[in-house]
Amino acid sequence: MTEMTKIVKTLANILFPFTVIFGLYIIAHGHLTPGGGFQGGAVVASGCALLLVAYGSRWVFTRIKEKRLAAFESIGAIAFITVALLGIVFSMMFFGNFLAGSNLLFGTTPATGSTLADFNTGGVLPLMNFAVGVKVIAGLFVIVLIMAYASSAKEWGS
Amino acid sequence: MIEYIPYIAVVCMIFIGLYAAMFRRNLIKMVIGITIIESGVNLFLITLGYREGGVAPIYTSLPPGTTYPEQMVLPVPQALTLTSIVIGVAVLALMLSLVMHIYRKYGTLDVQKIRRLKE
Amino acid sequence: MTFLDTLLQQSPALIIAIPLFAAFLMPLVSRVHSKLRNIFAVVMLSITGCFIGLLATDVLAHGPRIYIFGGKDLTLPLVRILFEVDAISIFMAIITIMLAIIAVIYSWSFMKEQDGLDKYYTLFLLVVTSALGMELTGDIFNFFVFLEISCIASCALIAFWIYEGEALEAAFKYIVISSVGALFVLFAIGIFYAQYNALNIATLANALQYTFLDKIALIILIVVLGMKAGLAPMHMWLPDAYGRAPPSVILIIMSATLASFYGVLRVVFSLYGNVLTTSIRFNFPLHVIIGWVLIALAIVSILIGVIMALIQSDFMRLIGYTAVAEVGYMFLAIGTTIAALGTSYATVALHGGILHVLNDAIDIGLLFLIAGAIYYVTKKRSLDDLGGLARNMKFTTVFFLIGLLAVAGMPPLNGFTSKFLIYESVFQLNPILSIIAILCSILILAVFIKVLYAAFLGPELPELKDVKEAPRSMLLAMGCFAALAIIIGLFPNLFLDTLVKPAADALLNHAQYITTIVGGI
Amino acid sequence: MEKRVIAGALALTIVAVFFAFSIFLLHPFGDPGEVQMDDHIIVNTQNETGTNNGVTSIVFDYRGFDTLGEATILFSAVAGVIMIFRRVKE
Repeated sequence: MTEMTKIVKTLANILFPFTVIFGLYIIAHGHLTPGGGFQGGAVVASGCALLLVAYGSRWVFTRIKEKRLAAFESIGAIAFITVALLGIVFSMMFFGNFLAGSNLLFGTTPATGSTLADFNTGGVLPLMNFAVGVKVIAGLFVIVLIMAYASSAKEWGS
Repeated sequence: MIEYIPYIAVVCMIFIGLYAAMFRRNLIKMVIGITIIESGVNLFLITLGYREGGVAPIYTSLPPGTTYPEQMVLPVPQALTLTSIVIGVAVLALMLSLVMHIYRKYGTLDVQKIRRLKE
Repeated sequence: MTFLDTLLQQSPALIIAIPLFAAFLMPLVSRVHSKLRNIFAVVMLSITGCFIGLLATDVLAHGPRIYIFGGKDLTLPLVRILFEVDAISIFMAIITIMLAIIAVIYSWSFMKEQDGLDKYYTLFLLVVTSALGMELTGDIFNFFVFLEISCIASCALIAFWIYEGEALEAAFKYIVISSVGALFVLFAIGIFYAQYNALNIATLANALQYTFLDKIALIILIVVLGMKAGLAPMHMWLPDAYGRAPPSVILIIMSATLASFYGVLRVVFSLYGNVLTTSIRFNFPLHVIIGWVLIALAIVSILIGVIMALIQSDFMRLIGYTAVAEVGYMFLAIGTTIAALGTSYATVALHGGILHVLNDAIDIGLLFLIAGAIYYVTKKRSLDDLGGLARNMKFTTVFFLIGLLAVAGMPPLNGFTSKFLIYESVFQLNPILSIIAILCSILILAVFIKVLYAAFLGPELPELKDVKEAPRSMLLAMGCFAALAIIIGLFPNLFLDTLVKPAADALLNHAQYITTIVGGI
Repeated sequence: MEKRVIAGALALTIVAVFFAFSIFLLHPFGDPGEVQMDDHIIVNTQNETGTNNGVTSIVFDYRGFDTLGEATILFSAVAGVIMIFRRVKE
């Protein structure tokens, strides 16, 4: 993918931080409002795809390698399964929600019925949301990046 | 009849998609067909979970006067659809990368022309 | 509670979690050192195998075991995912882990010169996880998720040799067929959910009313899972994929295929177990119709597999068609069991069919490994370009003889026992079917004797003069299969009594499967 | 080619007729029939999982294992795409 004009680049520069912040908000508030790790991750990855469209895949490829992104994705997946495995350690069950109602991190139980948003609830759910968010950002971005790079590169593969 | 219209849409989408996946000769169109089938199935799942006049099953700033569970839509189909959408993205990515490779290899997207694996 | 009890209690979750964790860790591990990933894969799969063994001893002794994800007690309504492990699940899990360990040993030298190996091992572990998940799960949506994992990961593995256009084509065919099939499975799950508001297999089986919608769901599930298992007339993807994938990949795709076969068993015997004897129309009970449909499809796939194998010249593709025929034998046994439900020979047929799953994995796996070894040393696929290999590849020739006799059902090897049980029981249902099955088995023998003459005997070709014996790890993998074939052939009762009969009882006793969950509250 | 098209069209038509009949047997839109599982989740989500969002509580807690599978699917797709686009030495 070749790079585009200065107008597109400037607009992408302005829009990119907003997209990322909005995506991170969706990830962080996954246990309170509609959204979650997958949706927020997709939003952030679409912001990265915006950069890819504006600046061209070669420009992005010189700054971040797909190996590093794949490692990030692995780390996200490992974090997710580790939180699930910690359930075995603390509450003797895989995917046990050992933080809910414990009054520790994210441990508050919300009042029944309609409540205001309390960020400090949800047990392990916010942790899993973060892990999945990292994973989805890296995963979707690496897919888009590799496809864009492969369709632009002259001599690629065979 | 009117309350079955979403299901009719589901069946129509599934069959448009099946038609495209079976009879179209272009690989990209086959991929689009599969995506349409997937959208149809997702619509089916979402349709199953709707309750007349229901709100989303989220307690944050619930509209006042909502009685639950009677006025909340069913949450399980939404979770299933979420899973199904991500699966669709993954399948789509893999299929498109295969199509790109096939195009590099054969220089065409026509199913009839790339068939090397005959009986 | 001792430590062993704790491990046992957690083992259904750990059987899935350990290979999954290893798969996630694999990209990081292979950045450390390239040799490490082989050892890592073998060690992780062996640990999984230990847990499966631990679980197997308990399940075979004390009956089904359940594991609830994220919850301690069974509460109604069942909102959480749970695993229900009974004898048939653990039997299939043992086959899967056996195939996986042997395949990873084989790929040690087979894959040494390839690149992209970190992704290869990642996807390898993911296919193993998905097959294990399909076999252990007790939740129908979870089954769908694992079906999709196996579909995506095996598609990517089929395309491993990306510089061959045919491999890409086989992979594309596979992913189109299996993703459309999986979407229809999701549609069937939607139908179940709409009617009974449950996703647990035992709960659904308990509540099943057998309405028109349930009939459609049954048709969809049998068609799709039969297709994934390689049953004719939807078998087209199987020879393509088996003919073009690396042989070590074929072994684990075969384990995913067998997991789909297990899915058919689970759907027919457990999910529809309560209504299986219900009369549907004109006094034809459901089991007679399903049974005869499965028998007809099985006969078609046996015939197609054998006849197409006769005219192939590509070695791996030939074995692929034989694999279709072997799948046909399994479905023939299952069809006989269902059609003649309640008679004494139905149980015999089920024993034969379940033992044949193990034998099919061993025999076809051994033949694929031999074909891979020949490809590794000669870089040739077609039988026309081979000849006189027996001079230089003595061990491989001996293993090929064992595989030949085993797959054709000759005594004293393993294929004989299961095929004999199948012939015996099918004969009591309908003698003609049994005669067709025996004749096709003889034709398989003829096919492989042709291969023996074409590839191993005959004059030595000048360009194959200095081929060497296959590397040691490949010989070790082939030796494992050959030893298993001989052991099962010599002591079939050992396996029949300890593994196969409990598995058959678990399938036939569908009330136990349901009451373990629904009645135990 | 012609035979294949005709056979496919026939199969498609048969399946379409089956589906068209079957959808009218489902419960109508907006009125789900049995709801005991979903109602249990809606009522207990705040106590059991400590979250306000019913859908997230299913995705990550009640059916968290499915989500692990889903993450695995994305992971395997990424691994597959990277593997397919790798540079091959020939």
